[in-house]
Amino acid sequence: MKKVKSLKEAVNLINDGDTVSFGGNVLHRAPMAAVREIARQNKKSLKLVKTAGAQDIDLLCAMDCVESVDAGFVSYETKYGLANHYRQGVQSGKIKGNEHACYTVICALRGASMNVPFMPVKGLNAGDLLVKNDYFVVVEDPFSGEPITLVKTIVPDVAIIHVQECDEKGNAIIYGPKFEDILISRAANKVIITTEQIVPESRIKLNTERIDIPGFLVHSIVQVPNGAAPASCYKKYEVDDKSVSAFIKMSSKDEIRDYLKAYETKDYLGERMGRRL
Amino acid sequence: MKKVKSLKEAVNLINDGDTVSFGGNVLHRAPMAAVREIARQNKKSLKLVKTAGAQDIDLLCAMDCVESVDAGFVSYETKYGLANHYRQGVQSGKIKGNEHACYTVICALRGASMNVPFMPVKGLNAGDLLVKNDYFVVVEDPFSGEPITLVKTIVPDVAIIHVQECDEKGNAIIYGPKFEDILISRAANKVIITTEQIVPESRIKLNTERIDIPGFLVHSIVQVPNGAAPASCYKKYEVDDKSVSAFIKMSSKDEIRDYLKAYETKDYLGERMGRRL
Amino acid sequence: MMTEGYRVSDIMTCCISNMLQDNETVFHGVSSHLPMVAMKLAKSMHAPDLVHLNIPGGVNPSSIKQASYSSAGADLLGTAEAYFPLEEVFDLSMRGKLDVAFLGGIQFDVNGNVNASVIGDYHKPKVRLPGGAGSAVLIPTAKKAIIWRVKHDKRTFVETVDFTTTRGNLWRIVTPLCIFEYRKGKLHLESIHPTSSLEEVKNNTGFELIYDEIKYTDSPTNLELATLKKIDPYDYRSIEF
Amino acid sequence: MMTEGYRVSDIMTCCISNMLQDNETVFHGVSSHLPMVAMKLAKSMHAPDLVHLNIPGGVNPSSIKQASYSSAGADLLGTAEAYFPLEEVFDLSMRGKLDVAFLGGIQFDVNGNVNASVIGDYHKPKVRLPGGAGSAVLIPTAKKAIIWRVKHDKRTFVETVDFTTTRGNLWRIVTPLCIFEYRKGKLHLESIHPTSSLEEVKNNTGFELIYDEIKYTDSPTNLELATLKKIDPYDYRSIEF
Repeated sequence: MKKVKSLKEAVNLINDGDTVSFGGNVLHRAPMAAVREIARQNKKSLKLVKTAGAQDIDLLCAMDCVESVDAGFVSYETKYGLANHYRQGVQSGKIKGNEHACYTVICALRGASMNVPFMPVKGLNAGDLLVKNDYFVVVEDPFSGEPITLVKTIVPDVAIIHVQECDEKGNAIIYGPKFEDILISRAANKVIITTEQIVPESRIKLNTERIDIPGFLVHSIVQVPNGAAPASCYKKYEVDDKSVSAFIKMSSKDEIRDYLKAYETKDYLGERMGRRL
Repeated sequence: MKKVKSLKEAVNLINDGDTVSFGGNVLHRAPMAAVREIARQNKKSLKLVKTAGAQDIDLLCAMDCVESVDAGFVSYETKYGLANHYRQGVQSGKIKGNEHACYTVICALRGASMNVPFMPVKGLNAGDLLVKNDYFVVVEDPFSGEPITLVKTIVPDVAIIHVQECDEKGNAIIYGPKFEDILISRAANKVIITTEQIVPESRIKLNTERIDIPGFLVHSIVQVPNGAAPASCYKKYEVDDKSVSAFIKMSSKDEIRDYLKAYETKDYLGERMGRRL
Repeated sequence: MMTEGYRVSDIMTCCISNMLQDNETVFHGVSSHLPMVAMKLAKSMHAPDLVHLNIPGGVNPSSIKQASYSSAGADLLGTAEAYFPLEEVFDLSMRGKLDVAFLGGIQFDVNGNVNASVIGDYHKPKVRLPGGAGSAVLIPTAKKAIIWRVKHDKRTFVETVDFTTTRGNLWRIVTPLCIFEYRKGKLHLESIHPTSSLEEVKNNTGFELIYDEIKYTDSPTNLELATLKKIDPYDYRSIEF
Repeated sequence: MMTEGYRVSDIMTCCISNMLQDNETVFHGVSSHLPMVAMKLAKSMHAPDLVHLNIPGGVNPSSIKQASYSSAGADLLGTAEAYFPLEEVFDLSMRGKLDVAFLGGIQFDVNGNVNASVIGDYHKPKVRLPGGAGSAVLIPTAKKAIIWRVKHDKRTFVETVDFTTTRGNLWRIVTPLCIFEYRKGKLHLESIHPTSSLEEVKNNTGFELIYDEIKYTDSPTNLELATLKKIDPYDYRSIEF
């Protein structure tokens, strides 16, 4: 069972209508090469799940790949402003914006990792989110009789996580903040890892205790150097200011298609390189 | 706020009737010095919580410190046989044996770490445990209408965890298997760390990414070299066969009092040593 | 705006710093440079054992100088004392052990309702906002929820919010003009920054101000201003202005 | 007992090994030396990519030679490929992704009820047993639950268990005398070890045996026995006998 695949092959595993969860947080270690490939392959009706997304969600909304977004926060950071494609999609009614508190996304994914239909949540006990969304319900705790909020479990069909290092079995190490990546690797039915570098098993073995995702949980591995760009990747590169700033200004799908096209050489570099040992 | 205390001071924080959870698993990295001190201080009516316990639970049952035990498994390992003091306590009706699947202890502690009154559990759907225990209840999932089991949350008043290294702030590193120790450090109201060695902050700083329990979660720190003995402590010492075998044969409280007495010099060594820098 | 050697961003940072006490666990989210600097200021001044928590999970980063474009990047982890990720910060707050949370919001009304979600109908909004992030669970559970905004106008402080992302249990709202305190279910004007005036606050607030007496926020001290220069040499505290 | 160069512990280990397939995720708990050796045997023979999971959390320990007095100690982590702790093994099983779980038990009846809890009344038992550990959640969720016992007598295989710790979804029970298969709600005698006989099984089983034909368990091959010697030089597989 060969797990190492090309970016095209791996993204091809995603079906229209799938629930997809991305690793990273806002402009940090998001699996942007895979996101771009999803857009190139013109996937449809995806249900995106993430605590806090930025260009990953915005780009797929722009290219009409998205049916719904379950998130606590969708926006670029201070410097870059709002996620306008996402906003317009929701405002026009094309995209369903399912607002969560970031923590309720986490709880919904914990529900998936434990394979239970809901997760109780302490904090969410006031306000309109509770009223307007059918994925929250307040019930009576059968032990105490007190009210408690439940959030409905979300099971991602696919999780895509970008890491710095991974061996051919899928044993993956994330350097720096892990965000919710470990959780989504346990919540999803299928885990796709994109990695800066495929390293020899012998090298990963030196850091056994630091493995964040054991290989047997991983379905597919893609080598994509700079696979998080223009988001940052700790110890590898910073946010690509020029690319994000340029994207922010784009309003037409044609402009964005050119933007995606311009990334092709970079995004497909890993498979041409083969394994770098 | 000085966190470093003597073993006596730290154990003195435990009140009669408290719910107490121990780190480690069966004969591995159990906080045995603290357990012995609990027995010496003659604590009463403790409610013990652990997935799989051995001498820790057995000793406190022998010394009449225990009101109830919530556990999935209480026994020594193959070589040493059964936990006879625990068994006799339950059989005589002195101690309430609340049997869990190990996982339902984990779920009950996850409930505490999230401060929710219960945790849904997938697997527990058949058998008498469900019927005979009031901490399990089957309800209807409000989203699907299907039945789902809930386990009632257990909030330890105190968690006692033995580690290999900890600094004066409480930043603690566990080498080898962590068992449920990280979870109980998040579930309990008060965390007491016993440590083989208090190391300088500068040394812990070299291993920031390996810290399992950040200091701000820790209430008290006790230096106790060999504090897990006669249980094993990874990279430090193996199970003390002689001590466990001797204990297994003891049936009277007087014999066990002598056994506890004989450990005093060792158990109080850390405070006499002061900080070993 | 500069008065007596300090700017609005300075007084906001300093008054927030003074709200923080030693040993408190304090969390800030993304795009939260001003509170991040305020936390570092408090640690340098009067709260050395304050516990700084953040999204990348760096407990007590020894420096914030590199957290340039973001406050969710890895920079806060690189120099940290331990790793404590966002998931766990939430759990901590649920357990009642998060002392202070810094949160945002787009609209606030006198009754302490917070909107970070939408303008217009929730399901087909006129404006879809970024979302409340952690607010809806942190405001009800943190011991003290501090909102900071760099905008103080009638579109922000409104009679009634369009949507209630969360409500209640606010502690303070700090704006460029003043500090509100949430008490007995209402926002009270606690103090006006010396850089502003009662009139300016009134003219820029969409609800009737509630106050017993007019008080003014303490001006930053020279020591605070000097410390700010040291810990925040690139002036991240002004990034949102 | 020795027949043609192998012992009962050998045939139990080998027949369990042959139940395991390549790429399966397989878990054993504490005091589980025999299944641990069987897993290592399967990995050495026909299932190199079997995933070995255990309580200390060592994924695929490269050696089991040091796991002497325990199978929950750290030895299984020291040479492992990754760390995957018990908590997560349970979650994995809940998600339907644990292929095989090895579990114990004290009493079994023909209907597939398992008792690891008590003899007598649950609340005031005549005998308090160690407890079912993970059985009550793993037997219902693992794809294949294998019970192994080194005792086969009428106190173990009973008409009706005293207490049902869990039931159903068993796959195989391996004893020193035979293998039972759980099928259509009943334990069926699948095969008798060549070291035993139908009569011996009958005389030591407290319920009426169900079987279509009498089959015998395959004897260990020479290669299996040689491999066992290599991977388990200290004969941990016989520790419970």
